[in-house]
Amino acid sequence: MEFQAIVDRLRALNAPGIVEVDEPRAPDKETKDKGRSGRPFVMIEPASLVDILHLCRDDERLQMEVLIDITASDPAVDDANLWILVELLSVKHRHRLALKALLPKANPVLPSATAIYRAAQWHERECAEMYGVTFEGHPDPRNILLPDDWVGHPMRKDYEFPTEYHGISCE
Amino acid sequence: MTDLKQQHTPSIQPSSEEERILPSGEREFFFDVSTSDLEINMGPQHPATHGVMRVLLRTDGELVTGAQPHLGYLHRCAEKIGENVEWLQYLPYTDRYDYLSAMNNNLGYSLAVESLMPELEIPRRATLIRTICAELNRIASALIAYGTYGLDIGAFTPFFYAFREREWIQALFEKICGARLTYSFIRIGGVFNDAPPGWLKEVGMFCDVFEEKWREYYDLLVENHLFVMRTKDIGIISEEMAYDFGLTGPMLRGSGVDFDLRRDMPYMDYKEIWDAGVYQIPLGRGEKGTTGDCWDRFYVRVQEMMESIKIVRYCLEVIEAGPVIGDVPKVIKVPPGEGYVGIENPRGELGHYVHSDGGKIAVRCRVRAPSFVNLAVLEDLMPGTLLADSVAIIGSTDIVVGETDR
Amino acid sequence: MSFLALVQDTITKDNVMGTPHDGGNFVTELLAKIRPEWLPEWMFILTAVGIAVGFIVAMVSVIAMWSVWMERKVSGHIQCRYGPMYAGGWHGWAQTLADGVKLLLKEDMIPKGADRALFWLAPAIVLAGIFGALAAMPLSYDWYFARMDLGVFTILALGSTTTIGVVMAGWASNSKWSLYGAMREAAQVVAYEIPLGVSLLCPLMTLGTFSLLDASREQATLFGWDCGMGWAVFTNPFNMAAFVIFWIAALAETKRAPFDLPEAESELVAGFLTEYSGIRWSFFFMEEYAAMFLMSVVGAVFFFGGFETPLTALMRAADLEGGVLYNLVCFGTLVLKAFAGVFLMMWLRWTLPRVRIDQVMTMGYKYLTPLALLCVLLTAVWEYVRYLVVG
Amino acid sequence: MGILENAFEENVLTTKVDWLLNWARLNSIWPMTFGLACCAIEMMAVGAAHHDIDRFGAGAFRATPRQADLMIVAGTVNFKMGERVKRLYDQMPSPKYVIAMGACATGGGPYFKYGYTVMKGVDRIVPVDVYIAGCPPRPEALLEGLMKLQDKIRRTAVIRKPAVTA
Repeated sequence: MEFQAIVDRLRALNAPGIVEVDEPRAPDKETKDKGRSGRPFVMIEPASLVDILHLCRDDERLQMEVLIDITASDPAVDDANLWILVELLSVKHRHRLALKALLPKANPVLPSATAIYRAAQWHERECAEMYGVTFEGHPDPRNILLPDDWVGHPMRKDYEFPTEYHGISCE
Repeated sequence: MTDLKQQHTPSIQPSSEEERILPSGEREFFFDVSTSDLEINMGPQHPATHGVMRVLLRTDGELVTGAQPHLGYLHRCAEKIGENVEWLQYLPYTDRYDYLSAMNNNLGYSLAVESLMPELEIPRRATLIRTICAELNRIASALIAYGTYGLDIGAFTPFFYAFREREWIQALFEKICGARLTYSFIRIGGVFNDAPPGWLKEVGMFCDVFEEKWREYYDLLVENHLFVMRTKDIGIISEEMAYDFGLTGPMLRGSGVDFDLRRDMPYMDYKEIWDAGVYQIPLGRGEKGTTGDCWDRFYVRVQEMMESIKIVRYCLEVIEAGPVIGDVPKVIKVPPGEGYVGIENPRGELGHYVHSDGGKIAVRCRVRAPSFVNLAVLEDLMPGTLLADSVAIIGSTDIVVGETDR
Repeated sequence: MSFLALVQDTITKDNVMGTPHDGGNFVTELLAKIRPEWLPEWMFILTAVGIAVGFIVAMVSVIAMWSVWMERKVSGHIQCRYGPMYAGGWHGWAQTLADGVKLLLKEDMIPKGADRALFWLAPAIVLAGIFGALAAMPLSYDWYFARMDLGVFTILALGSTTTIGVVMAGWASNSKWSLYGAMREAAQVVAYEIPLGVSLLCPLMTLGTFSLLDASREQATLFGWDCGMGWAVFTNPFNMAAFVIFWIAALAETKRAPFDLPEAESELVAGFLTEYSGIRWSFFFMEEYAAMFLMSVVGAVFFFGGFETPLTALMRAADLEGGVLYNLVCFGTLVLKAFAGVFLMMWLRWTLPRVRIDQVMTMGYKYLTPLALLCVLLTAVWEYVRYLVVG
Repeated sequence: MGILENAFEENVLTTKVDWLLNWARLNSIWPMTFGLACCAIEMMAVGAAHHDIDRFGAGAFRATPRQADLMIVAGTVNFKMGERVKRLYDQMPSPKYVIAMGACATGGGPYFKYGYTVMKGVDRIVPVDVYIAGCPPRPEALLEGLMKLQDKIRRTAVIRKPAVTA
């Protein structure tokens, strides 16, 4: 299915929490809009992420069996939100879907998708340690790449690089 | 799998009754014996972990009752660096996360960035050289997988044979880009330079020789009776399990799922090559045991070498002279936007999510690494196998630790 | 001499273990010729024993050094490379010497949690076992340390004691990998002792002797013609099958691939040797190569004619029997045959993948043991028929 | 070597003994099977058919540190791995040698600036004998590093007193 058909299908299924569809647009010189290239996203509410994933997996026309990726992005230091990016793939129907959710940095809490896709487990662990997102209901919320006693969330834009670790200088 | 210690169960359950009398009249005694499982650390320095992964095993004698992979011993902050260096400067870092298939990483990153630059046109010769390099690199990577899997099983010699042909591939790459392992050859907009004179001919020669040698590999290890005995019916991944864990690439195809990004979501000229009927997608069919066992995954990888050779041959036939890089400025400014491109890496879907705000530096450069995802399945596969099998299972996932940790 | 005759023979004799033949250790005989008058008896015996032991130790070292170099060269050439090339000049002939001197100089390391006494004792036991077993090996018809009528039992019994050392090493190291290696070794040896011993019964029945010297001499005649080619594998077809079983069991006994589970580099790091370093480790290594050699000797003596080739038969015909040259030829024949066996072991090691522990057990108990028993039965029938026909 | 080490004046006998001991050591440098990252692939290539480090007697890759003489730090060391590297080094029996292979092990390499978990050179935790440049170094470079190490061993005084330098 094409992207538009997937969105239509989601709307037809009354998927909760769809905010808007973020599609590429050509640059417009009059409004000084630089445009946006790349691929389209479905913007959703972070709280309804799990419900939408459920729908996407179980609906037979969508049938997104594979969770490709869950990650976050910190667009800027002064931005109030983190972006949560989810990438889904349907092996059977050969189509993809990208979801995006804005998560306030003040309270970065998200329900965990591990019950739907086991693949989410490690992605969420990585996302949690790198961005400080708390995944509620995650069965094993430990650091995965960083040492257990690491301080800070390195992928945040305001992260300050450490000067020493266990007595070993970092400079 | 939360805490290994909490899940401990004694292997002989103490009974409340001291003895009981069987119908036959014999008396059966129960002893209050409780044994504790052995917790053993495989890695980070262990020959079977292909680098510096660590697996915490819980074992009852030879039987593995629990496994917990620990990562991060090679975390090199690639994504953070992506947000700090210029678009082109990041290219050498892509070489280094999956160091066995650097060409494919270059390709994935370049395609992702190019997807944000709609005006950029890639010359056909560049596309074909990209395809040749990516496929040759796929062979080189599969050769390492072949050789090291032999090592894991205990056969040393196939490793050396695999490296013999790999050296030739590396020599070919050295001729075209000057590096043996980390190429930075496939650039945004095309490839760095044209193939030197005679290079394409030598690639053709390599294909001829390799086809012959491949037969040798196949007989030496794939069909070896002891090897089949060791790998069949071990580490079975069912189709549902593969979906659930998000497996891609040979891991998914080993479970019998007919899905290859090159054919099903074609990028570059793979659609044209598929339509020409050049290559097939090898699948695990449970020839020796059950569909989705270690042998099937290994078989898929070995067969893919041959398919890559076919693709290279096709590209050599249709390639013609022309420019090899599009109109790209020295300092690349990427139009604002977000793109995601997933390509078929030797280990699965290598995805690059790039986010540009129109500047010289990326806002976010996410790498969706196939090894990272494929590794998670170990937790489910390893319990209930023997210690030697668990080594075979780790080997059959064909991980590159640089990629799991990035 | 048939097997039945042997049994009768041993029953009627007073002393089974005694030596019915004259003569003892060739070192003693040699020394007796140059013994000064004033030397007391006890001192003479001590000297003789000392020289004999020194000889065995030197032999083990030379065998191990040669085998290790050979292994590296063989593996190299199998894997399209050269192996050691520079140490000592010609094709790295001194490579093992360098390794040995280096290992001698390495830091002597005993891990903190190890059982020091056992850790120290294990290599000694392993070496003692293999030295004892090698003492039962004759060098030629007239050169031997002890003339044993039950030589093959001595070799098998003493050779198996090395397992105790291995298990001890694994336990004492206080490392989990070592413990795994030791347990695997124990299980494997117990499983393969049986087919090893039983398969050896086939040539023993054909030849009718337990003595290595007699077994070798017995194989000189083919259809009553002393041509040096009456090897056990030629006179009885079931001996060939028995040899295959013997060889598989011998590989398992000596921990060689595809049965190198106790070491299993890719699974157990280095198995029971994980915590051993330097000279102690090299003792285990020496034991492994000496055991390979010993197993090949047993195989060569009981299946492939021992000292016998047409050359030795020719020398006998030329009435050179008993001379130094004759003994040298016998010795060379045996060593060549044994190293052919060692080469076969290396070839197998660098070709085959390792088997899994349950497959090892299955093969040992379910296939090799019954097959070996069947071989014994068939050999016995064959021998009986031959006895009826030939007499 | 214990009490014999560096205990003797220089004379013909001690020089010859030292020559023998050093000859043995330099011809039998057994590396540890210890691959970290990209450089490990080149290290494997050195062991494989085309380059064959076994020619120099250094082909016996030992999986356990107890039997190894040489640790080739082949790749990036980060803090999580760093303590393991230190422990492995401590487990090796002396005399032991370390080769820092490639830019990462030498000084952080391309990860120097933004690699927050990357240790900027393995010499911050273990003493390094030979540094090899390259990212990754070619197999020939590793072989040259091995020869440099052999040169270093050749100059070592084992039972002699070391030469006093002004």
